[in-house]
Amino acid sequence: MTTAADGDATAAPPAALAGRGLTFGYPDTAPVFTGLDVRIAQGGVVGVLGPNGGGKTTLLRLLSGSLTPDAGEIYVGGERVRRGRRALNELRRRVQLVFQDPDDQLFSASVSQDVSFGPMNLGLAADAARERVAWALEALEITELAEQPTHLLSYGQRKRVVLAGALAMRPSVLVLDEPTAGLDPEGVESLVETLEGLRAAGTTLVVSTHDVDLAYRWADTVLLLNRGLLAAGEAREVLADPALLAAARLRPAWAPAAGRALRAAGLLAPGSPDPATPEEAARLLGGAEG
Amino acid sequence: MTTAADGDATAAPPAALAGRGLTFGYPDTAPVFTGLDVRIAQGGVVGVLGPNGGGKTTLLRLLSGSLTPDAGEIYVGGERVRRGRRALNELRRRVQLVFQDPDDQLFSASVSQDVSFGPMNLGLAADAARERVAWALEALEITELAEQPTHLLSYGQRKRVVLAGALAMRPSVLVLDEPTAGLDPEGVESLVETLEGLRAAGTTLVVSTHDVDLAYRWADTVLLLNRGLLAAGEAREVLADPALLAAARLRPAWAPAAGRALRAAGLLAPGSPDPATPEEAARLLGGAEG
Amino acid sequence: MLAIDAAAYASPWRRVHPAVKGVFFGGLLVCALALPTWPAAPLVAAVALTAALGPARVSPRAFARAAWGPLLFILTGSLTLLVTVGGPQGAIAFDPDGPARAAEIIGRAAAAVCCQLLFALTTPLADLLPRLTRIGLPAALVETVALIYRMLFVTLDSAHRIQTAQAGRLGYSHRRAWVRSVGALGAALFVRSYDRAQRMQRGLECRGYTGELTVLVDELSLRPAAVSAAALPSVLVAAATVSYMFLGAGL
Amino acid sequence: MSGKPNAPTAADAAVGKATGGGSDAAPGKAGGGRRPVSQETGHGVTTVHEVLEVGSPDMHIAEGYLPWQHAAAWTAVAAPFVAHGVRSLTQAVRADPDAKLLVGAAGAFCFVLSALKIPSVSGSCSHPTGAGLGAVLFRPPVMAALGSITLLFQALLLAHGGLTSLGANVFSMAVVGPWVAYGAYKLVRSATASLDEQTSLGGAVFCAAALGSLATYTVTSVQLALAFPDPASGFFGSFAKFAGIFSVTQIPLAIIEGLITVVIVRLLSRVNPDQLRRLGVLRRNSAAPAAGQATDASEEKAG
Ligand SMILES: Nc1ncnc2c1ncn2[C@@H]1O[C@H](COP(=O)(O)OP(=O)(O)OP(=O)(O)O)[C@@H](O)[C@H]1O
Ligand SMILES: Nc1ncnc2c1ncn2[C@@H]1O[C@H](COP(=O)(O)OP(=O)(O)OP(=O)(O)O)[C@@H](O)[C@H]1O
Ligand SMILES: [Mg+2]
Ligand SMILES: [Mg+2]
Repeated sequence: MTTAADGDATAAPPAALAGRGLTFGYPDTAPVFTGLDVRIAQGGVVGVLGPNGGGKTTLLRLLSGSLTPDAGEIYVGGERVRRGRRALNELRRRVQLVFQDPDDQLFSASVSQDVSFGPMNLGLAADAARERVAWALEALEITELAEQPTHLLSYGQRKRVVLAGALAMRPSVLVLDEPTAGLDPEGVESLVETLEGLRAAGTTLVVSTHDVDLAYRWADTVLLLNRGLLAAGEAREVLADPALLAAARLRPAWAPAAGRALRAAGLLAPGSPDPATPEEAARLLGGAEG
Repeated sequence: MTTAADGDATAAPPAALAGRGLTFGYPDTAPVFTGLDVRIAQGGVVGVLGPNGGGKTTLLRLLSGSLTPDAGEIYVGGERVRRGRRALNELRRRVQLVFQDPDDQLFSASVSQDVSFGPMNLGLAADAARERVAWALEALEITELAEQPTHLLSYGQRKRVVLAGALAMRPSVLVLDEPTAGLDPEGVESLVETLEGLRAAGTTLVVSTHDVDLAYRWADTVLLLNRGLLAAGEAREVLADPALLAAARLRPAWAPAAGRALRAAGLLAPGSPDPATPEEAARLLGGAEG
Repeated sequence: MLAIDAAAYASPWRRVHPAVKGVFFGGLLVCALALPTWPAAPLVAAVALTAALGPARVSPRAFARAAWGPLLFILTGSLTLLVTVGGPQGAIAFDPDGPARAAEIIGRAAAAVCCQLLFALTTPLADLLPRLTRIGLPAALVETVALIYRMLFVTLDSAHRIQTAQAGRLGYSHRRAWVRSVGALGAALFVRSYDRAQRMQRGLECRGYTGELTVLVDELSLRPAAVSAAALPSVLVAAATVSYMFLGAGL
Repeated sequence: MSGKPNAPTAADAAVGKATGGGSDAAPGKAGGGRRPVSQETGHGVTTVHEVLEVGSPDMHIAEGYLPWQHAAAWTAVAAPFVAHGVRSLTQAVRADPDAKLLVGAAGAFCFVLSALKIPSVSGSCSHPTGAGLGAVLFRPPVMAALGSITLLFQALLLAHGGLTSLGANVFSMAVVGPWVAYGAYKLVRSATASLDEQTSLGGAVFCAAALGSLATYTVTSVQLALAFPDPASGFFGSFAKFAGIFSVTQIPLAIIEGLITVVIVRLLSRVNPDQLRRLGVLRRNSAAPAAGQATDASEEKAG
């Protein structure tokens, strides 16, 4: 179990990203976090869950340098991020935040131009930038959209372009705010598959979502927020704990309930994992009934 | 089972809302619908489901008079809507559409002023309009927001204000485009409860959503769209049919799978309904294990 | 989103009729401008600040933050009064009368800024704008202004988010990138504004929009007694100033 | 404040191209281009690049700064322009109810545009006047109305400028600025009619925005000089003083505003050429090359 911000960089491999003692409040409001400790391990998928106004977006923005904490420190790959513009820009380069609404992040005329925005700001030569763009479009499987004007794309396509724009910065951590919101189940599936590809290539993913079932089957660890950290740990442990979920005003995932029912019916071996999807549960049931 | 647009107004009570032979395409694109027939029965909750780009928003806009079909007719309460401004305005009054993005429909900085817009357009006297506003705010449980400025409200609150604005027109049909998108489970629950109150008062609800589980437990009937009508019928029948769902690029709901597993385990009587929520499934399981 | 605006909605004086606040702060403003700066300006500032920090419970921090911008302008602008150019003493020389002149202008402007700010900090525009028809402005104009006020926050919100996204991709890390980013931001905002207008058009049509944005404006009772009471402080300030002048002249 | 802190040169006009997938625009090469240009502002939402720097120094004449006679006189001078603008606005709105929401959107756009931060000399920030872009897109009479509304909101929401000094600010920022910008735009446009559309448009827009911005601040200096003439050298000495303090620091700003406006208009001519044609900014017959490309792409997608 990942403990929240053990901060002990010598014992374990350094966290990909960590926050220690983070305190933050928007002007003229009560602080959202006081003394929050979080630790994002290298190479996994971290789900961030919590109710509306629980601070998911705020935490993601703090971790990616888009908000500056009132107190506390951010660590990237074990190094403390110093104050000042240069260190902040380095943090932003290594930790890329992708917002929920793609329209907030598409501001160029064409897809390839938009994806090149980050690499150009890094000061890359034209050739290197072009290469990055091609690579990022390839990774998101949208190479054929390169010359399209951004405003003619569908919502799902625009989400991918924005992701490509972030990926073109070659971040070590990709922070995604509700990437699956507004996508149909098939769109979610294909996005998750693509993101799995990035994870396999070594990128750490931090993903906020309202979808407990998605977090349950996809995330390795989760952070449960409700204006403060309620829990951090293995997704299958945290999201199966009704008391924790109630505190975060979330509903439990279906998968553990279905898994228990299937085990009770003897259709699933006692030690085996819960079904990931309703289809899988139906398949297990079908074997019994068919 | 509600058949799609039987159009036979003499046999059954007239449909609250119906479309016959609807054909519509956006300029310069292939038509989204050709000859679509739909029928919305009086007094129920109708779920509209389908993949991204499946035409949910388009259908809702056609039915509420916000788009004019290229061919075909709309019927409200059994009467055909004639061409022309006056008939269109009457349709819009009786069928209120609430958009997904509340900022598309909130034009005033004051909540009570905004809600009064519709009643004023109806030509009501100030007192009657004031009464309507108070009643609509009450029904949405946001009376205490009446004097708040719109731009300081949360997303969920703004959604409620728009709903109150639509309700203040006293429509017979309320058409909601993804009303639960972006809300946390508790927010969804409380919105559903509020909408149930409206349904109990006689309003017909047409609700588009990506959430199959929500439609399964809440909607009476569903329309399955994928650039055309795939199916229309009882929610529990249509959404338990894997072939139909696959055609609509949706995933099955969890509830029927869990219900079958519970029945297989003998924890649920054969004829009884599926559990509506994971909590309920867990409770049924808990009885067995505890 | 905007500090002054947010403070106005939280003000305990929010339910006071805008006309009453207008008479109160407007009267003081006229005193500050039209009467001799000494002693009118300090009197005006004292009365306005007492009212604001007392019964109107304006947060001193919010006030100070808002006052900082105009005060900076006033101070830098007044620096020029300390020197004289092209006179007999040479190209640039200290003006012995300068400090007195600068002090007078700073005093007058600071008092005036107090009145303006305190009005803004206690009067939400959502309450003020719809009432502007009462003073004879055309309804079409008032509706448009109120619409701009609402859309401004939506656009501002977009601007915030787009700019945050650009900063995340290092769009403001050096001057050239900055120019490019602000340009892209401006273009994106223009496109979105038009798009928003079209979508709002559709959204409002569903609510019966036919060109008029008529809404029900809450009646706030405007009692003549309240207006007279609001005018009283400025009358007193004026009286005090005039008597001070006469006494000063007499002595 | 260093002597010439990497004042943008004509070479920087290439930023327009830089968005185009990038020929030579490696930013690191731009001399001192990496010099920090923002301040870590300690207030407000604690991001580095807030759109709005609340309380930043600005060029709006503050409440009570002008003697009341001057304030009244400038209000009288500005009134006919504003009345004319408001009349054309309300007429447009009455003729076409759909126009109301467009005007609302345009007004909100003007306000937000003038609240954007742009890099200024000495590492501080300033705001664009928006006069140039507004005049090119919406024409000066409409800008007189929209600009006045923007200034009213700035006074009440941001404490930029005052209510009694509104007339003076309207005259400089919503009347003279847009008219000078529009004149410059028309002049350069007709002088470069033989050049290709993008070059002509870019040059005209740059001159419009830069001169509009400069004119605005020059008028502000004139207004202040008239109010506070120098004891020795009268109006001219005073004008020199105010221009020295305000107008000269505005020259780099005017250039930057010009460059930004070029970027905006170029992007718009690619993303939204139809809108620009409707507004009369792009010539009807000559589609911008990139616009043609966009149209091709859309046809491709539709087909
Ligand atoms: N720009 C802002 N200014 C002031 N308060 C804000 C701002 N953004 C968020 N907040 C407040 O901070 C708290 C945390 O908000 P945040 O957006 O981080 O929540 P969230 O978990 O992302 O919610 P959601 O599920 O709705 O996206 C909320 O109380 C919210 O009202
Ligand atoms: N304004 C428009 N102009 C042109 N085409 C449009 C427009 N709006 C929608 N479409 C197209 O019409 C089809 C149906 O879109 P619609 O928005 O109705 O789908 P939807 O089911 O609501 O999708 P989503 O789940 O993403 O909301 C899509 O192919 C879409 O690209
Ligand atoms: Mg969020
Ligand atoms: Mg839709």
